[in-house]
Amino acid sequence: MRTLAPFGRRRVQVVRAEDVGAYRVLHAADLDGPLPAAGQFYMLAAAAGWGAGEDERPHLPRAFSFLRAAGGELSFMLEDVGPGTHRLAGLVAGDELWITGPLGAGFRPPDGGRRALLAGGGVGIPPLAAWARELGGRPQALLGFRDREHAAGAALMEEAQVAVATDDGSVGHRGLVTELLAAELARDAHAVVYACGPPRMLEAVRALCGERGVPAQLALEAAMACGFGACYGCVVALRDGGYARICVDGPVLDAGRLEAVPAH
Amino acid sequence: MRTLAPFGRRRVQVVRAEDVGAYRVLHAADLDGPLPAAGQFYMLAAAAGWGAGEDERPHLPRAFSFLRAAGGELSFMLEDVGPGTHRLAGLVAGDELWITGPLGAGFRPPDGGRRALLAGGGVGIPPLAAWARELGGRPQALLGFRDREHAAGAALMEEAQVAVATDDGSVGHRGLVTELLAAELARDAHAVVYACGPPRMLEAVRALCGERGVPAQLALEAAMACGFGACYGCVVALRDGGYARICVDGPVLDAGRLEAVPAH
Amino acid sequence: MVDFCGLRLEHPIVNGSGTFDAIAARRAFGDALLVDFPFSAFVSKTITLQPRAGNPPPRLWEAPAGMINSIGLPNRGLAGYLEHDLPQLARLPVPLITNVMGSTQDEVARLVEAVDARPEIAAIELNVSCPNVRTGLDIGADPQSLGSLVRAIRPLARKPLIVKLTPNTADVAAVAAAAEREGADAVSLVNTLRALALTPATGRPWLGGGTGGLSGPAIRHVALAQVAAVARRVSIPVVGMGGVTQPRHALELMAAGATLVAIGTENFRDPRAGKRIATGLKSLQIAKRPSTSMNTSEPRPEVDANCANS
Amino acid sequence: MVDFCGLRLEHPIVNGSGTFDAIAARRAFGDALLVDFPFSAFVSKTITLQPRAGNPPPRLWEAPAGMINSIGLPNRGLAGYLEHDLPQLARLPVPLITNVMGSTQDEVARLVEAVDARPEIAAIELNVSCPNVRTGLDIGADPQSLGSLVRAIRPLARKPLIVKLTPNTADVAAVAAAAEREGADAVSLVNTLRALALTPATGRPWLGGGTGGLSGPAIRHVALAQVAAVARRVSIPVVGMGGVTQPRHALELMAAGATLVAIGTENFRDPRAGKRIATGLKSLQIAKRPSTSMNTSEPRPEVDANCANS
Ligand SMILES: Cc1cc2nc3c(=O)[nH]c(=O)nc-3n(C[C@H](O)[C@H](O)[C@H](O)COP(=O)(O)OP(=O)(O)OC[C@H]3O[C@@H](n4cnc5c(N)ncnc54)[C@H](O)[C@@H]3O)c2cc1C
Ligand SMILES: Cc1cc2nc3c(=O)[nH]c(=O)nc-3n(C[C@H](O)[C@H](O)[C@H](O)COP(=O)(O)OP(=O)(O)OC[C@H]3O[C@@H](n4cnc5c(N)ncnc54)[C@H](O)[C@@H]3O)c2cc1C
Ligand SMILES: Cc1cc2nc3c(=O)[nH]c(=O)nc-3n(C[C@H](O)[C@H](O)[C@H](O)COP(=O)(O)O)c2cc1C
Ligand SMILES: Cc1cc2nc3c(=O)[nH]c(=O)nc-3n(C[C@H](O)[C@H](O)[C@H](O)COP(=O)(O)O)c2cc1C
Ligand code: FES
Ligand code: FES
Repeated sequence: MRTLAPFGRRRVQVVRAEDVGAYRVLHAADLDGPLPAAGQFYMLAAAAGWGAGEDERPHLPRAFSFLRAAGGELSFMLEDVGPGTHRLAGLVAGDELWITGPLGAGFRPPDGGRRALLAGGGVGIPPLAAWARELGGRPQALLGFRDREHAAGAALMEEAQVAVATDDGSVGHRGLVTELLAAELARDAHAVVYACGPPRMLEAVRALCGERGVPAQLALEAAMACGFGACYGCVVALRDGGYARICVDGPVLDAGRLEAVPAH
Repeated sequence: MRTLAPFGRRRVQVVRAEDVGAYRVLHAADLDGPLPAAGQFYMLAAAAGWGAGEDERPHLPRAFSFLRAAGGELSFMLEDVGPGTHRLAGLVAGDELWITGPLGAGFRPPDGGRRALLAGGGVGIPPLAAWARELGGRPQALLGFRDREHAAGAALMEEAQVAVATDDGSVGHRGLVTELLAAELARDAHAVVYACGPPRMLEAVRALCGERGVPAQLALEAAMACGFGACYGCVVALRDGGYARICVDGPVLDAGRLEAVPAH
Repeated sequence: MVDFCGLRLEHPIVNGSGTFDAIAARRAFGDALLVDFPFSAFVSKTITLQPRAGNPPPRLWEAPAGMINSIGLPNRGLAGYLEHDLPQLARLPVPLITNVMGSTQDEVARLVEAVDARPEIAAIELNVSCPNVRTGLDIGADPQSLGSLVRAIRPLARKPLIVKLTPNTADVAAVAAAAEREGADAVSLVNTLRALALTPATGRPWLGGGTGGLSGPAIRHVALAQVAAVARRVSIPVVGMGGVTQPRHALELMAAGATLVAIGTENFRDPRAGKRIATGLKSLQIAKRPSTSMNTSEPRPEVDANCANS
Repeated sequence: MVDFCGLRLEHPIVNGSGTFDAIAARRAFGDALLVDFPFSAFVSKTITLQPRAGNPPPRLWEAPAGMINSIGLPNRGLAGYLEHDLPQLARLPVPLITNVMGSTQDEVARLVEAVDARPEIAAIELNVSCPNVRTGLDIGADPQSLGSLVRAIRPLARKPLIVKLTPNTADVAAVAAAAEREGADAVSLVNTLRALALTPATGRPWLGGGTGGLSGPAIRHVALAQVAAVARRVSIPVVGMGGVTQPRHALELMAAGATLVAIGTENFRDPRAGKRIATGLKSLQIAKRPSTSMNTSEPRPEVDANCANS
């Protein structure tokens, strides 16, 4: 599922920005941009003030999955983890962004009458939320978070039935989302698992689905310089040897193609 | 006239900022900073967003004469001519600045019963305005500007009797400030000329005072990396050979020490 | 139109090898890429005799005003390139320059011969920023060894031969002169500066490949110095690159003596950077022609070798 | 306390030669400078045998994440230094390291002898980033010529002799090894990278000196690569510098093998940077000791010379 991007970056305006728990949600006006497919991403850079963060960074744009795309408005959800996300998290209505996208290949629908089972957490929510909307029928989504503040991000998964797990038990199940996933698969393993989240969580999902023989599509992350296959920087090692570029061959890859989800 | 600077840069807050004609005036709270002497300057850098301008500049702080210093408040007047002044001109109340200073040596009072005659223009106003205040008795100040919008800056010379010249004649005398200066000196040459302004204007003042044998003190400018004598980058050639560092030997130098005021 | 080694190019802006993958870009942007192709010639990523998977990740580090890469020259190898990539690259609307690298003279010879035989390819760029197996230094770091390499392979190519120099050397102009003497038709520079990034938590190298190469605005003025030094020494055309993000940076490289200017890292920030810069350059050239005409009769910047540090 | 060639230093942070003028700083900041002196040893600006006025302005160009300087080594000359500067520098609360440069072996010899004779001076730093009159290359660019220079002057100095290497070379580790072999007590690096800035309007060199030297964060990762390469090759102490603005940058240079870290361009942005970085470094070292201990028995970053550009 790949929507082609207009060639080149374009300058768009932030029309709204709000905090949702530990996260920042940016809404940008992308009136003539195409409709992206769930799991695709955009390269973002603030039009002003890019490059003035710690260590004179960021220089390169940053990759973000879209959370929602409708009525000429693109929404992103991000967490401030470094100079790029910090700068983007500081943007307010009226500020401008450079965006390139949609990029990469998104999720593929379940086959063989399997049900869609979404699993993830943290900033893995956007592709899953977009996919739930695209699939329709309120699929089951299992989301893991650090704590209550982060769990607030679950509210962004509007069009799914959400079960939450938190490390500290402050919301929902105390423990890992993979525990919820194991239970769900025990109940009914005729599913395709769609997952996005922190590397360790994705690796656990990959391993679990591997054991259970359940097909899984993982939306992967890696540091990216370009997002369109130019730099060969964003690779992940494949089980059959060699590497795939996450930005053009992914970000969504079949779990079966990976030996493991790398830590970074 | 040199007030020592506290060792190191300090972080201060912009308490007010307004436009005056073509110029931006910044007021910063420098509660425990010492009282500077007229003609001294500070090295300024925005605490945030420094380095994100064109060509990933500015990296270094920028030198600015103080316009006013009273009640723990420091005021600067600047014109947006490049990435550093552009960033500073965008600061508003609440934003923070790194400042180091006061630096350099300021003006020395007239001797031999000569009267003080101030001449300059553009962003040369701050040291002259500070000097007029320090001298008291509303000395005569001759100021040159490009046009009406810039001439509005003359309002910042509160404690002097101001005569204005503009290139386009939109305000005051049509022509150069040196024409006003020549007339003043013809009337009464028993003066010390204190000048600050664009290089070409300063050079004309130097030449005029040289011919007339009138002592002049020029507040010079140069690109500076440090402002405290560390880099040897800010030099001006001396008549007797060698160079002076404008930041520690100046910025105020006797016109007689120079062969000419360099274009940059 | 710009003449470069007999190639007639629409404008002076090309891409740096390995900084734009036209095949992948076509997958991302579709035919819009061809309609609005950003470069006047396309330089393909370095190919080697055998296929290479490239270095283990991480391959990228973001540096002040630039980036460090340790990609490791992943490529399908000569045969794979000719079979899979070339047919697609041949469909690009601009001439194709194929960049090759070998770690032995024999490897380079076989690459050059095979590439020279293909009509779809307009010119050959020889990447000599690879460590000599004996010395560990880049082959391109030493005038002698580079000279003998060029002497050996020059007869094998009828197509224009561009030697891409390494900046990791004491006297790049001497290396360029050796390439010219042995028959290179042009030189291109700069390649990336050797750099190291350490993992914040451990102090161990961040990049899977150990060291990497620094590129982007951080190296712009180093590139300008090397291009000026080379252009004053040789009379063959120079392809200048290093940190170009704006049309005026291209104009400066040309003022320093470059005939063509290549865009590298900036492609990552702006996929259409080549077109943007080519367009802006044209207006600048009209505005500034006197001071920056490419007419080589006009004096190149005097860059006397005074103490660099002073 | 840090031991460096027998000098007991309060902490590992010193200044880069020519980036802090303690005499001028005293005029600007008064005795506060001495109370809170930012460096554990003071490195004075390069002095030459004869006085030098320095290069004509402009001497500065601001570059992406750094700056280019072409100061031209202004100094009072040996006699003037000993008479005017030394008495004032001797009053600093830290050991004094005097940096010297000559364009001939004889000049260097006379400088080293005279400096070595002064008890106020704790160590000598030899700046070899000056062009060899014959080749035009930096004397420090070539292991042979540097080796013979060090061999000739080493016997003239009883004080610790630090050789300050130039980064404008193909193999800085080989140069460092030559210095060590001929008896240098330590090496310091990096000096500035040769760079060029052109006047926007004219395309002519901006700097009065023609070319200049690039410093600041832009060169940080190039410096880190060179320091790591040198530290793995030699066993004498290394003074690392290049683009340090934060304590963690100093820690990284130490993880790469530096015993001392020098602050250069950052002094211009923050006159107290040395103290700020020394203090921050101490907390980092307590926090991170395992991974970044300066114990040389622990493995230095593996920086295999793979293709820099890849
Ligand atoms: C396809 C895709 C989709 C994504 N979607 C989202 C999303 O929807 N929401 C979201 O919040 N995030 C998303 N991300 C992650 C996001 O791109 C990163 O969090 C972001 O790039 C971090 O940039 P930064 O400058 O804030 O932090 P950085 O410091 O650049 O990155 C943080 C990590 O990078 C490493 N690092 C530290 N310094 C450097 C350096 N100098 N150079 C290179 N690496 C360094 C460290 O491992 C550090 O933990 C996505 C990533 C990809 C690839
Ligand atoms: C003692 C002193 C007092 C001053 N007082 C005032 C004051 O009160 N108000 C005020 O407005 N200004 C004042 N100035 C001038 C002010 O410091 C400069 O205008 C400012 O530094 C410009 O910085 P910028 O980044 O805005 O523009 P820059 O682009 O840094 O400077 C503009 C000029 O610098 C040159 N230049 C262009 N690019 C570069 C580059 N990459 N590197 C180096 N030079 C370059 C060009 O000549 C250009 O015209 C003072 C200067 C000094 C020395
Ligand atoms: C990610 C990346 C990959 C590169 N791959 C190659 C390559 O395969 N062959 C080559 O000759 N140069 C390669 N280069 C060097 C560039 O072609 C160019 O010389 C260098 O990046 C300097 O230009 P810039 O500062 O505009 O990026 C690569 C550079 C980058 C950043
Ligand atoms: C303005 C300036 C002047 C310098 N003068 C000297 C000098 O006289 N002698 C010397 O050995 N190095 C000199 N250097 C080089 C510095 O000591 C240091 O090696 C270099 O700047 C890299 O460190 P940095 O990136 O922290 O500035 C100078 C550097 C600058 C920026
Ligand atoms: S990010 Fe550049 S190839 Fe994937
Ligand atoms: S600005 Fe550094 S010496 Fe004057």
